[in-house]
Amino acid sequence: MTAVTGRAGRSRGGHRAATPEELQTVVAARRLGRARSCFIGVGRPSTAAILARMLHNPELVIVYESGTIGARPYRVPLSIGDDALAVSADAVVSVPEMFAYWVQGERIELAFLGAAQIDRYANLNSTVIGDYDAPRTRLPGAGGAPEISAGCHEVAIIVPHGRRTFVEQLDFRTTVGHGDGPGSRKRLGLRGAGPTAVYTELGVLEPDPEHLELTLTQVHPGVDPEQVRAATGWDLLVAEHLRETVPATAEELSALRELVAR
Amino acid sequence: MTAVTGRAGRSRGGHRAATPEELQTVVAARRLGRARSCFIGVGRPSTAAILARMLHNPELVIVYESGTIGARPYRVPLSIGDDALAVSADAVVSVPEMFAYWVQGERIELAFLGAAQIDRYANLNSTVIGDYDAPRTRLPGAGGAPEISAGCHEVAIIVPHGRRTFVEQLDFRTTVGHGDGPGSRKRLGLRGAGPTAVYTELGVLEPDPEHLELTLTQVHPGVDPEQVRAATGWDLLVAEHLRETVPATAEELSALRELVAR
Amino acid sequence: MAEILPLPVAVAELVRDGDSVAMEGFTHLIPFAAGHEMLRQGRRDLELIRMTPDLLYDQLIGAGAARRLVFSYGGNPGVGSLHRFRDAIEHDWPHPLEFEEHSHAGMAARYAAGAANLPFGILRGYAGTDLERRTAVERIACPFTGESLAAVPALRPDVAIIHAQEADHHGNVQLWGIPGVQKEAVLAATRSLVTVEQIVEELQPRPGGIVLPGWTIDAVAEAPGGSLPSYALGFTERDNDAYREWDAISRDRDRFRAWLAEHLLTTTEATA
Amino acid sequence: MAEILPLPVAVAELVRDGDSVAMEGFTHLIPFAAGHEMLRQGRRDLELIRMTPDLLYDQLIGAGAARRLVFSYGGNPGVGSLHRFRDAIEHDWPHPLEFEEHSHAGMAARYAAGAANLPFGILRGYAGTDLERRTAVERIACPFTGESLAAVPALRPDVAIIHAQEADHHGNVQLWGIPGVQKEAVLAATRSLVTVEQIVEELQPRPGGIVLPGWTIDAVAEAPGGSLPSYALGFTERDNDAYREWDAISRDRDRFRAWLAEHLLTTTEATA
Repeated sequence: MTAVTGRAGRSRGGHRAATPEELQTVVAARRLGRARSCFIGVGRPSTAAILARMLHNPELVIVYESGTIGARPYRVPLSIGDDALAVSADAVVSVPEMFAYWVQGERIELAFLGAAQIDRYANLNSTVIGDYDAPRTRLPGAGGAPEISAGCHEVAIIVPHGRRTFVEQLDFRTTVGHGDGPGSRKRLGLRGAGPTAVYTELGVLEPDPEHLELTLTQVHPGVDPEQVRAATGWDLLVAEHLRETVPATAEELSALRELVAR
Repeated sequence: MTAVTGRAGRSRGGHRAATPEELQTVVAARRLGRARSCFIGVGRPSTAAILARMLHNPELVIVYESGTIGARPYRVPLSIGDDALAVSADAVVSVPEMFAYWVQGERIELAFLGAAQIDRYANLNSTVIGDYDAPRTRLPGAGGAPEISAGCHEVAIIVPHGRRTFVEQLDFRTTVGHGDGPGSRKRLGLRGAGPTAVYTELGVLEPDPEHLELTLTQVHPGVDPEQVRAATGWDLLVAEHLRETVPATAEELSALRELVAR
Repeated sequence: MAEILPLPVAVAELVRDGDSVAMEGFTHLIPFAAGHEMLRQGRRDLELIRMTPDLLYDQLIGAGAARRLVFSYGGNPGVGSLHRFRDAIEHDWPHPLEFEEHSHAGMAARYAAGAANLPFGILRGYAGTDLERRTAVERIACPFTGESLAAVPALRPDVAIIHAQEADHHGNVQLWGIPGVQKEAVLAATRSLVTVEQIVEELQPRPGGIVLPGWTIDAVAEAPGGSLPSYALGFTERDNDAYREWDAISRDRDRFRAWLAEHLLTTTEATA
Repeated sequence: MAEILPLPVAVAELVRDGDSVAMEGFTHLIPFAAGHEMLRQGRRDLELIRMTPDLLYDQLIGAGAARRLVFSYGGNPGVGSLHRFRDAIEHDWPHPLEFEEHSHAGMAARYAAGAANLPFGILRGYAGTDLERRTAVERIACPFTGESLAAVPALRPDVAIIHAQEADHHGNVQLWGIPGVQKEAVLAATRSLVTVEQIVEELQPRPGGIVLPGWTIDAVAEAPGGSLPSYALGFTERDNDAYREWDAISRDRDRFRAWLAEHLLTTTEATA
């Protein structure tokens, strides 16, 4: 269980085994191995995207909402507007153009989003914890998320797995995932397919193909599905044929660690 | 009368006197002497604007609908997209931006427009002579004129003076000048002041301050107001205090001729 | 990723009879070579979309390639009429031509709406003109102020064709100088073809440069001088004489026919 | 024509108590120097508009300069919370703060509508979110397809303030690198101030350069390093440590007060 509790063990190769967070990033990077373009914010999505370009998909087009299209960051940027992004990009556009022609224009395949809360239909809250008018914690707000979720072909979500994040009821619906279930996106005029995967430190959740409720479809090595259910604020469904994550390879891990250390 | 019939005489300075068309351009250029910025098409307006920069107003900002802002053409361009315009401009913008941010944005003081027909309220036709569905002469169409007339602070018109042009009834209203008279522009939501002067080879017409009907306020030297009325397809009003155009100076004429010869 | 193709192959693959085709370039960078290739391949029944039809569409209309024309200014800039355009509208020659006309501002808003994947664009425009009764425009009220504005339907052509200065081997395209509405046309269209003056190893960012990533384009074809008699800033100069000469050629059906026959022969040989 | 003024004079002339002020710069070119000058001059009762409030508005909010905030993302990028922003919204400190929040796409459409002199902008957005009930957005139907879209009111700030790399003596301004929404902010505003890294004899056109002619701007002020701790491409580097350190400074009211006192003292001396 060392590999998923965050304490570093030693693998046979002699390097420390992947922490759960590292594995989360590695699994997200694998998903990006088969994307043509991805829209990402800072933090773990950015790390995953750069890792994917290093390992799996050197042609991956990374788009940041700051306006850089086809950026080739060498290190993980602290902000989405770091100068390395502008200098290395194929094209740099204004923010109005980014959202009108590129996001709303449905040109970007996959978006990575994070959030403070997520519900069973992969709707997201990044606005407020508690009451909107008398908040317990005021969060940063929507940013680009609502329209990114509406306009990109698919959405992947990276969040920490815990009951504070995976909630029965969002305090605020900032971004629509699958709304109230089947038919919701269409009724609302949202064009992309919406969230297709949620990557956590414990495994991967995917919307059920029929009723769209998030279902645990994959666990990381050593993770018990009951442990995931306990970390989820609703009665989480578990897929009949639960997959186990292929452990991070030595190549993946050393690339990730090298990247983070840059 | 030589000076206004187009046949070249000799002035005291020894050079040929201004032709009526030259005087029309010179008078328009004088108007541009007190403008900050002007929006112009090709042909005589372009000549007038370049002349104004040479003679009266080196700071005049010339804007072409091709997207060049602050162009400094050295010669009269055949087309509004000639390379000299792009290379010498302060800024070059896309056509959507030109019309959205600059014309509709009401940033340009004076627009110069031409037309095939003009009526007593300075409405313009550049679309069709005859019936729209069975045209006698199909003209080029609207181009930028309708919105230029709506968005620039003022409009000046340069047209040849004759009954084919100055008509009782337009065959097609491409561009609104003063519509049906007082209150029209406001009702239609047109923001600028609309046409404030019409420059011809015979003189200058201006809308009456009260009823807005075009009124002959200025004649070129040697032109009889009755001659202007005869060249106008409606019962043209003549101002009580009719001004006479100050003849083209030697400096104006030589500058114009030098410019045209470039 | 854009495929780099010979121009005849690119036109054959991307442009089909009956398509709506937007060929843009505002005075600068007009894609003549691609249009002439369409002529040579005998495309028919096209909906031709272009703000300023210019000589290029005059030629296509005269040759009978167009079923319908969508435009905002049908003149020979600085010269006068487009005679083939006039002959088609005034005398149904070589056959009747449907058309829809807008103002420049309206066409620009329509392309921008198409590029932005919106069904319509809004502008202060058309109010009080006869154009309003003759074209696709509706009034729309601002939900905040009540002001009445014009709404125009988005343009979503089947194919957009533009000319640019250069592309790299991945089909990334850069154009500079007067940018016109080309970016919007490409992003609004279902398919797109870019002809370029040259293919280079690597694009060097330029002042005023607009880059279209290769993955937004279907095909790139090398066509040096491909915008003549218009021009490509830094590569070719506008052939003003050709614009003036077109007036005489196009005024007369027989002279036009002769031009067409000779021109098609020449270009067919050149590309054979 | 823009007047070239010392920054304190420009701020004194252009920014008044009670104004709506848009200070833009998307991560890049954030006009810190101008904002700090507003702090120093003690502006009050402002409506602060900005997509990403960032440290700059956290400081102004903490100092009590803001009556109202209009924004779309109130975080410290890559670090976490904006604590003064949170303290104002969560605990009314130093006084209650009205606010109106949008999505980035909505704010961008609002600025673009303002620059285009339209009363509203349209986008595919907000549908199904709780934001829709909490902010200025209406549904509008496409008059051609019937599709339902979001309409957002144009932003027309009293003053826009941006930072750019350079200006010439006529006040023509050029910025390059990530352009954000600065052009729109300036064109949407009634008055505008641009601080620049340097004033040069003549602007040299740059790849990615955006030029704002001097006659679209009211004042230009030289402020080298004026966007630090954000950055000006080609002149300064982003001070990531300052962003991280702000987290600790701003977390605590007393530490913030101390920062403010020290900072105002320093800048007052520096500009005296």
